[in-house]
Amino acid sequence: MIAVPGFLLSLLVAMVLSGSGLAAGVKAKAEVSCAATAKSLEYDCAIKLSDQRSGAALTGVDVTVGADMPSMPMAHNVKPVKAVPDSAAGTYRARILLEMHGDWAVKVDLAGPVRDRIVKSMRFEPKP
Amino acid sequence: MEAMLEIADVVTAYGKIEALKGVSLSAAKGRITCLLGPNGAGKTTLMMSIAGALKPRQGSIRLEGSELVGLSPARIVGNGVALVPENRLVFPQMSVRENLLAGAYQRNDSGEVTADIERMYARFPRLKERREQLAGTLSGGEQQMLAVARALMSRPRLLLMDEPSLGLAPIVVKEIFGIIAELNREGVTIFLVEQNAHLALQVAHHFYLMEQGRVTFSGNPGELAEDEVIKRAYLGTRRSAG
Amino acid sequence: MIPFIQTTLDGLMVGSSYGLLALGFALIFGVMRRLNLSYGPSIMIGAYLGTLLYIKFGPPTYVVAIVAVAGSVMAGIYVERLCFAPLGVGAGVASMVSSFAIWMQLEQASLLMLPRHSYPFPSLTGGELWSLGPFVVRPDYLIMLAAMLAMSAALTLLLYRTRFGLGLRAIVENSLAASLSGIDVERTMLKAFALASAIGGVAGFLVLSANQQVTAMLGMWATLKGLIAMMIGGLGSIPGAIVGGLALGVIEAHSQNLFGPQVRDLAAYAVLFVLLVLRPGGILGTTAVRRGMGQRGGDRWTTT
Amino acid sequence: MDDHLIGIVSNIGVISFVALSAYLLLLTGEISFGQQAFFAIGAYTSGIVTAMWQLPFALGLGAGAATGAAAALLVGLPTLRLHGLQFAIATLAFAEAVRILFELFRYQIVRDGELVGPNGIEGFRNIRYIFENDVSATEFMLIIYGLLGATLFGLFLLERSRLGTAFRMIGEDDLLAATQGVAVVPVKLTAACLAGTIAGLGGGLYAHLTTYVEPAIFDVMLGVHSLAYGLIGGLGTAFGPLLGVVIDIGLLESTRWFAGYRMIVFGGLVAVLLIVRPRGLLDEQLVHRIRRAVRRRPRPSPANDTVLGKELS
Repeated sequence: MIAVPGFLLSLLVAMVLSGSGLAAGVKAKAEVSCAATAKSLEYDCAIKLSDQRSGAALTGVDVTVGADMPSMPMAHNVKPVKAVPDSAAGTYRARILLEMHGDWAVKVDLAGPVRDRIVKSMRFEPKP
Repeated sequence: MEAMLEIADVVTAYGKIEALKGVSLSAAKGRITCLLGPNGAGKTTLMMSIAGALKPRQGSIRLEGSELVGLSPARIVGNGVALVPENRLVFPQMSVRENLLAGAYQRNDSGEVTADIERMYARFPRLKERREQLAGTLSGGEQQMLAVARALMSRPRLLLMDEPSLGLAPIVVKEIFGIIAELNREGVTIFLVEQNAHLALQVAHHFYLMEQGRVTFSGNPGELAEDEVIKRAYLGTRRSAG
Repeated sequence: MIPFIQTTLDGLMVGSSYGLLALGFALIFGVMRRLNLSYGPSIMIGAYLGTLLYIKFGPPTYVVAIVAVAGSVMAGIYVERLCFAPLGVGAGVASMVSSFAIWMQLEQASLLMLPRHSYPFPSLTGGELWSLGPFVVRPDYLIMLAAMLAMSAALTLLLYRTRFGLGLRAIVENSLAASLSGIDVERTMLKAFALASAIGGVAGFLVLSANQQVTAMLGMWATLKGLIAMMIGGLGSIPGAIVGGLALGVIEAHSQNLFGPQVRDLAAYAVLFVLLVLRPGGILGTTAVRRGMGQRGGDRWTTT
Repeated sequence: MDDHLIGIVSNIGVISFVALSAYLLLLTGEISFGQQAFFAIGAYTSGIVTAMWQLPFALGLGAGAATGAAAALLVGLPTLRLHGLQFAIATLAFAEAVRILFELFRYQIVRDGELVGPNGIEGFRNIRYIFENDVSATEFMLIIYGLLGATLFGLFLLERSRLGTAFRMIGEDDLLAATQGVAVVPVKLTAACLAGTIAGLGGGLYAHLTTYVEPAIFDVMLGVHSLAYGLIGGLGTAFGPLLGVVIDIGLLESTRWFAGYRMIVFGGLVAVLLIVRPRGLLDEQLVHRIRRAVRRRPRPSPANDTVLGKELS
């Protein structure tokens, strides 16, 4: 009841804050594939970034890769690592260290010329 | 007079609040000792401390010389102390017979237990009539008798009774006190907490008055005028500070 | 008609595993009026120990079974000592949350032992099928059904014919009066907990050997299925656990048959919800809301 | 603050909404395993409003909170007479049913040549409002904490109001509350709706923070966690659940060096904490003492203390 005025007030603030932005240009598309390394729970991920509309490779982007477990939205998250550009245009590599095996949501965050986030669901298992 | 129970300087507290502030008293073997006092004096706390359901912070409680403080309630029952708790805590969804069996939980002589159950039925014929009935369906007086019988099933040396008259019709109360006197004649030592000072003084050999966590008077019936005892048992001498 | 009966049969057979799980749950809840969320993960610890042994050394199946049950009992005792014994009456929520914290612990310990999503588990019968006229039954599940009936009969005898059972029932009714009658409440509760974990361990072993595999979902699965079956049947009641388990199995089998696997779980939850609203005490429970919850000296399951 | 830290702090803020939602019901004496359902409903609704219908963010949040409240009312009505475990399991059944319904829920439209919208078990991707409108991570964190602050403020006012007193009275003993003239049914429904609103609002923020939701996020684990927060942090004030979230996520972050053993360490710590403080760190007594110290009132006389204590005889 009493929460209502305060709530409305902050909604207003939120509206002003968020309404100021302009529609951004590029929507990114990512392909991610990860392979187990020799070290347990460490995976080497190859990321290929392109423009969703034009299909052109996205180069010169700051790429960070993180991950969390959807079934435990706050418990298991991996400290994001910076990805380094690979040889081909728009490709990047990053090594992530997971906490356990299972289903993870891999988050690719883009900053710099393109700001976006792409989320991929992947299952990580130890080598048999 | 040989003491069955000796309590010395017992302090029991709930958190920071001391309900017993150093209680000392004793109950003579083969006698009925009665503890009187107003509501909130700490009487039930004392009973629970003796039975081991509450742990005293300091002091000693000795049964014929052996220390009870620190033992679990089950061990204390094993040592020969049985408490008939306030409000007759029977097991409502269990039959009368099972309630009695629960009272003999620690005994390993099953033949004797069966015989004791028959003895209880002889002493309390109404329990016999209702032996397969669930205890929760008994009347208040019957539940009180069941609680007494259950306590006796452990063959206690010392029987503790906490407010046996509470919430019962006067005629039932009289019956209960008759049983108390009878048990005592058969040699059971009884330590009784009671609000009904008039009745208590009729059966007790010795009594204590307790107020606000302390024993304030000790004497035999007759030493203090009954109306004075009753006044102090209900109201206390020091009116609780408001 | 024949498919309908076959589906019902399938449901009854799967339901007997739920019934077994509910039996252990009901024992703990019935005695302590507390919810042990770590029940499934305790079973998981046992099952994973058994699996680890099986993968490493391939011992005879009965050894795996013994290890699985013993592991569950050990984990159960650990949970009781840490989450239930130190927290007194009236801390129902705290011990539940505490058992949830230990759930996390046990699950991670299991996954440290065996990190893959699934592993093979020894079968008792080789997964063969028997034909009974037009119907097909799996002997694995017949064993489970037999185990459920045998265990519930044994448990009933234990509760109503032994001194341990008498003490346990007295504690359920009123733990203060029980301790004043000379019943060692703490020990009795610990024994009940160990017993419940043993039943859970047997259930876990039988389910896994019927499936011939163990997956990381075991802990959550066992807790949820056992809890739901217990709630459907009636709180803390032995016949209720069985009826609830079988009913849950049949409901699931039919809804899966009609609508597919996702709807199977949806139907189970929908039935549970409607049943709780209409008959809060479960099929065999009392309809009165408060009864069955707080019989112990009038304390409610939660005191918040 | 680096982006990772901002992410964690934002996460703490968002999860606090579910924790507060569960806490509000705990005040009325009921345990809900199902507040994550309203969180989910809020998340999906607000995502649909902004990402699919392309309406303003504030409208999305409002819609999330409103659907959360409506759903809470819908569940509240039939479950009102349930208590304790029955209520807890009924809410669990509801929440799991909602989660499965989201697994079956498909509603997608084409935007920019791509399908957008909830896609069953795959979840709902590309709730990209903050990227499309260039809201920075810091700005979004401020929005989260602005709303959280407002909610907390509202809850504090509520706890001092008559309604808040009615909540606690019902929590202690609803029969007694009824005899004191508290209209139990409407008060409980109000509590349920407020809890649903808070969870729905949090869900909306969550969806926009992570940009994607999937049904698996909203399973029992989240529900029990949010309940646990109140108990770890303490049930004395609305700060308790917040403290619980901070401890949980903070502890998880700091136990990172335990890598594979993190949950073992964390689970054990929580269990031990609950042995020492069964009603949480900031329990009623501590809060009471802090309030008294802050007000610098003279200590009540010992006679009053005796009244507070549980004397048996």
